[in-house]
Amino acid sequence: MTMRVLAQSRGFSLWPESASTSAEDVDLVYLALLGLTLFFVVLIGAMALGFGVKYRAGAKSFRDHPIRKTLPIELTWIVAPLVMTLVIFVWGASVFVDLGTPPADARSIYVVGKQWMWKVQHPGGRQEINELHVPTAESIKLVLTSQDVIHSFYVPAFRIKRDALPNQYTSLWFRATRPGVYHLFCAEYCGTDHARMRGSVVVMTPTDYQQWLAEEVTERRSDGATRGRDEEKESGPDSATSRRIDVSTSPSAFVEFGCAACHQSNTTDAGPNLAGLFGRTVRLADGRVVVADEEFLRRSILEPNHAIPSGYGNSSSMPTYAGQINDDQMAELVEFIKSLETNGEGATQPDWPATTP
Amino acid sequence: MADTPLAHQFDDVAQQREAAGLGMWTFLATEVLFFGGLFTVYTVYRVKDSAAFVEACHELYMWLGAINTVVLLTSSWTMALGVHAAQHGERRRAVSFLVRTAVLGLVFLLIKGTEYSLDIRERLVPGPGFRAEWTVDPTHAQLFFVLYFVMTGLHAVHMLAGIGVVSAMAFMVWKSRSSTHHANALEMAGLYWHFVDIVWIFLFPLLYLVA
Amino acid sequence: MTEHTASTRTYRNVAMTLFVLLAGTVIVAKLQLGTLAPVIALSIAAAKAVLVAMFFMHLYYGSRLTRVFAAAGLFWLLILLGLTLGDFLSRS
Amino acid sequence: MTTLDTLTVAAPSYLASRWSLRSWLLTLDHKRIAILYLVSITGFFFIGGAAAVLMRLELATPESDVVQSAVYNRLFTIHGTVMVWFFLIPSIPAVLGNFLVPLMIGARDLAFPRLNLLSWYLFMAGGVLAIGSIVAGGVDTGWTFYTPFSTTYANSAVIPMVAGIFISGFSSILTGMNFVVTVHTMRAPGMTWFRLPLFIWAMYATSLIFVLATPVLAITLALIGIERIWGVGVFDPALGGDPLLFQHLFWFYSHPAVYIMVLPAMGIVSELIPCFARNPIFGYRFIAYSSLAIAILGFLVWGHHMFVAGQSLYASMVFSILSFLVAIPSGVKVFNWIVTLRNGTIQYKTPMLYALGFIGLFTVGGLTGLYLASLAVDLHVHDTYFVIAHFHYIMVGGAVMAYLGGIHFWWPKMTGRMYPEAWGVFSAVLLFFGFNLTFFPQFLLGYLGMVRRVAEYPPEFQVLNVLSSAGASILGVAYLVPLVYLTASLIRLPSAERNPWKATGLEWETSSPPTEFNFVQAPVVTSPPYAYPPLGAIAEPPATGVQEASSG
Repeated sequence: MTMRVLAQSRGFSLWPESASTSAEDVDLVYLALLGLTLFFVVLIGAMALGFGVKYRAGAKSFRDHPIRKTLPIELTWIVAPLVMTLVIFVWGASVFVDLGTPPADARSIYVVGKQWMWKVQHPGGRQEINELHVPTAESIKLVLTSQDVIHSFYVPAFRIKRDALPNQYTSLWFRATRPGVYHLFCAEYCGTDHARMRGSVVVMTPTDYQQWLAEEVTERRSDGATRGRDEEKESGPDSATSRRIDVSTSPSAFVEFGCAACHQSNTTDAGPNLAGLFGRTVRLADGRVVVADEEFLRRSILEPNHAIPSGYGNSSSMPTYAGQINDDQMAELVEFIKSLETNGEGATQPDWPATTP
Repeated sequence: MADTPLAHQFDDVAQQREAAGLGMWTFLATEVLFFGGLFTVYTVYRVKDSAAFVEACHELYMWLGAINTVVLLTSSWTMALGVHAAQHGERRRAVSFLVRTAVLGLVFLLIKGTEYSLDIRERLVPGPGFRAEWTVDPTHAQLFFVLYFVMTGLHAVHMLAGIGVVSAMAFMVWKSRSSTHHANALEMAGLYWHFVDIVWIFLFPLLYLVA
Repeated sequence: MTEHTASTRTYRNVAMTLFVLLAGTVIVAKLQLGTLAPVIALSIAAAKAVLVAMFFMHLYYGSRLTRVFAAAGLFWLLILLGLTLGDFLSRS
Repeated sequence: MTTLDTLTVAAPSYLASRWSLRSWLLTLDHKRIAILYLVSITGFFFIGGAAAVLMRLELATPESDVVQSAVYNRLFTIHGTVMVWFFLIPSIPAVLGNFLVPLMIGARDLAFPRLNLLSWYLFMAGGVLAIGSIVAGGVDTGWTFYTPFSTTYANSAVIPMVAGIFISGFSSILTGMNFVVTVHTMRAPGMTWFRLPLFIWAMYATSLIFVLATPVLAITLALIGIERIWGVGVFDPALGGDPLLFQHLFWFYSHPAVYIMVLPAMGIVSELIPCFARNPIFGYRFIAYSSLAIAILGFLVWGHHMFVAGQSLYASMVFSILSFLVAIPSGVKVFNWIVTLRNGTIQYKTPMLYALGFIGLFTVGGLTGLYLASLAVDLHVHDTYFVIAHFHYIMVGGAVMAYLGGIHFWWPKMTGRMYPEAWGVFSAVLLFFGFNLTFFPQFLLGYLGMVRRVAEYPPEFQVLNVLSSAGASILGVAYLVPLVYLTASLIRLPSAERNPWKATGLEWETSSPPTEFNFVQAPVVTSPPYAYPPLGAIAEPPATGVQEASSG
């Protein structure tokens, strides 16, 4: 339905719409490159045309211009383009680093690609298919994965793209600036209906977005949603208040898989305390030092042995959850662990030894 | 080596010999990158999934690998002596060393075959029948064995080709009137044989000694 | 025409050194040196490979061009291995 | 005919020496093998071209109406695989390289004629398997064979296609080996490295890539086969593998492969420009060294295909800066070619038009490569039509233009016949316009966000797509015209002189077409290449015989 609206609202154009802060950054680098291109095309074209006409066979031109020394000329057209390209490199790289580093306060949304659709899971469990609703003026971090082959999440109006890989989390972030409905494409060829793996990103004003959220919640409640209401209330973006892991407020997956048995802050040291883990740099038993990001949490759930915290022996007593947990539950668990802030006890427990105090 | 036949495109024997040598080394460079792709795959997974690889490596018969290394190193020695003999006109000696080289190559394959059959018996062949009991992680243990079989298998194919070439050379040197007639070709065959030996020199520690 | 001038005695010495190195690598493996073990094992392998290439394959007596060709394959392998591994090691 | 000297009258040309089919299929003559390649890659070119025509037809409308997605996906896979491995990669090296390398350096043949013939048979065996996979239902993976799609999910004839490319890879390796060794060991007396024609430098650099990159592709494709046949994991993440590792290995070959296509093209242009400008080439050593620089730097940039694929940020930075650097030696070549025109006496013959067309289109193609090297912009244009446009400017605007220029330039030498000049000029101009109309709109489409490999697209992209399809129909005609008149020239047109362009270079010192062993008398070189006399000397051929060439 939105696709049709989208199709009608767009006419012929030579410049893509821009609807995010990243779009402006990328466009600037693009324009600089366009300027560089024009400069060289005009320079080379003018030289070729000038020489081509002047020295054409039959033209009575003076052809005995002295041959200048080669080396200075060669060095000119080696060094000058080199400097220009290096400037562009540094610029492009700095924009790329910005676009690769989500702000700490970014709202996380989980996106799963599968042949041939995008499944979106908002914090709190709300789901969409081939649509993504986001508010303006808020940093949104998309955590991507795939159920089958490689897909690529691409929103031209935001000038961003990231591959969604099976068995791995990747991420991208953006900050939408203009309300509207924008194309969402799969950019990585993924099989028969790759061309139809299209959707739309709906950017709304914060007020509209709040309204939309409310609608969704009402709909879900009237549908008789299976998940507890506490969780919806609790796991919103502002809900990350200091607290212990309380089974009554944790998502169903946390209960279903029995995580609490070992990972509750007040139990024995069977497993490390998860509070405040996310985003920290932790030291592992084999001496490696890693940042506990979404991918780290995901992999630790599926392959507990790949990273054992220092102080917990050499092999994990935790079983693998590979094959038992689906992408939705995984997103739920990861989001839940992220929402746990340090609860005071973490400081005294050497569970996840930080590298820096 | 005045009696080396000269192909029409060359001016003299020296040029032909230089071309053959360079050609062989170019070929070996491509072989380095052919195996190099596999070494890269192995190294990346070794670094990523080290615990599983260490556990899987313990299942290999290190002593069989070590014995096989001795066999191959010896065969390289006899090959070098065979080439040396041919270049110095000692035809019978050359043939005898070539035969020894080929036999050592066969011994290597025999030991390798024995090892494969032990691996099969212990359900270490990747696929549906792969052993399930691993403490670290069966998926990556299986990945180790995929690479083990592909790398040693590709090496074994090269060994087979080498044995064929060395046997053929032995036959030709035996039949020819002058041993130096084939010295150039024999030197090329030797380069190939030693290269296959070098591949094993790296495969042995990578696969058997990663622990 | 000049011949490769390795003598049979050189070959014997090289072969003996190779056997000693092999024994060394097996012993080191049995010592359980942890993270250092692969480094030592591969260094010994590299030493063995150099011996085989230099003497059995006559690189030591060969022209500079031949040595460049022999090194080229290795150099490009290092490019492949280095840049690929660089990616995997620098992932956060 | 009057210029044929007594020496060549004595020996028949390589074409006329024997006539039987057997004498062609078992030939060891590098020139005949070149002709075998010429005929076979022309066939492959039109197979790949037919797929492209159907694709452009389908893309004239936003819906999938001409073909369904499943068919379209097979079409672009055929187009990609056939054009890359069975046309572009062998095109200049295996046809013009095979024909010219021994002639240009003054040798009787390549160092290993048997391997040369074997390489053609391997190429054909690979080609038959690839075509077989199309007959067996086609392949829908794209030419990149990304895992886990190609290993686990694709339900098509991946195995024969991969096997075909694997086998034809060895044909590349053998050709590369042959050229490297030939250039090192078989140069005529006096043919020092810095007297080599720049085409030889380019072929040497190309051969390095053949020899050092192709084996990695071979083993990677073999691993795909193993994974697919036995269902064990190498790259499949579900089985513990990493799909990015596949991409690393694939692009370690496939990015340098782009330079396999464009370096020989640059070599041809370096021959054509001085000849038709009647001027010694400017900056010979810089053009020669830049070929090597491109070949080596070209190996260090493959990661720019993986900026958005999940590669580490640091690796991406390194690959980005190296990708910028590889543009510099290409720029050096372009500037040197342009300055070669200065003081010249330029004749706008067909080969020269192709060469100038190459410079223009390659410049655009090269500069748009910077957009993809730039991390920020690549984030947006990666996997869009911007990429398609960019690499077609390099591979079609660059490599194919130069290939056709070379074919026209050396046609008299290869066949002993002249082509019709008016038709040649017509098709070169038509090609240039058709090409730009086809591919320039795709830059715009790419920046607008149209992704590649889709049979359907949002309707607002239609205008530009229709322009592109219209251009493609012109382009198609522009390819058919030379096919017709070049074939016709074999029967109808007058015989060529030994040196119709009054060009320098040893290949012009022998008869057209050459005798079986190229030179009746071994040439001796005593002067640098491209010794085109300055103004006024155009009426006189710079050299009329082997002996005079060696002294002048």
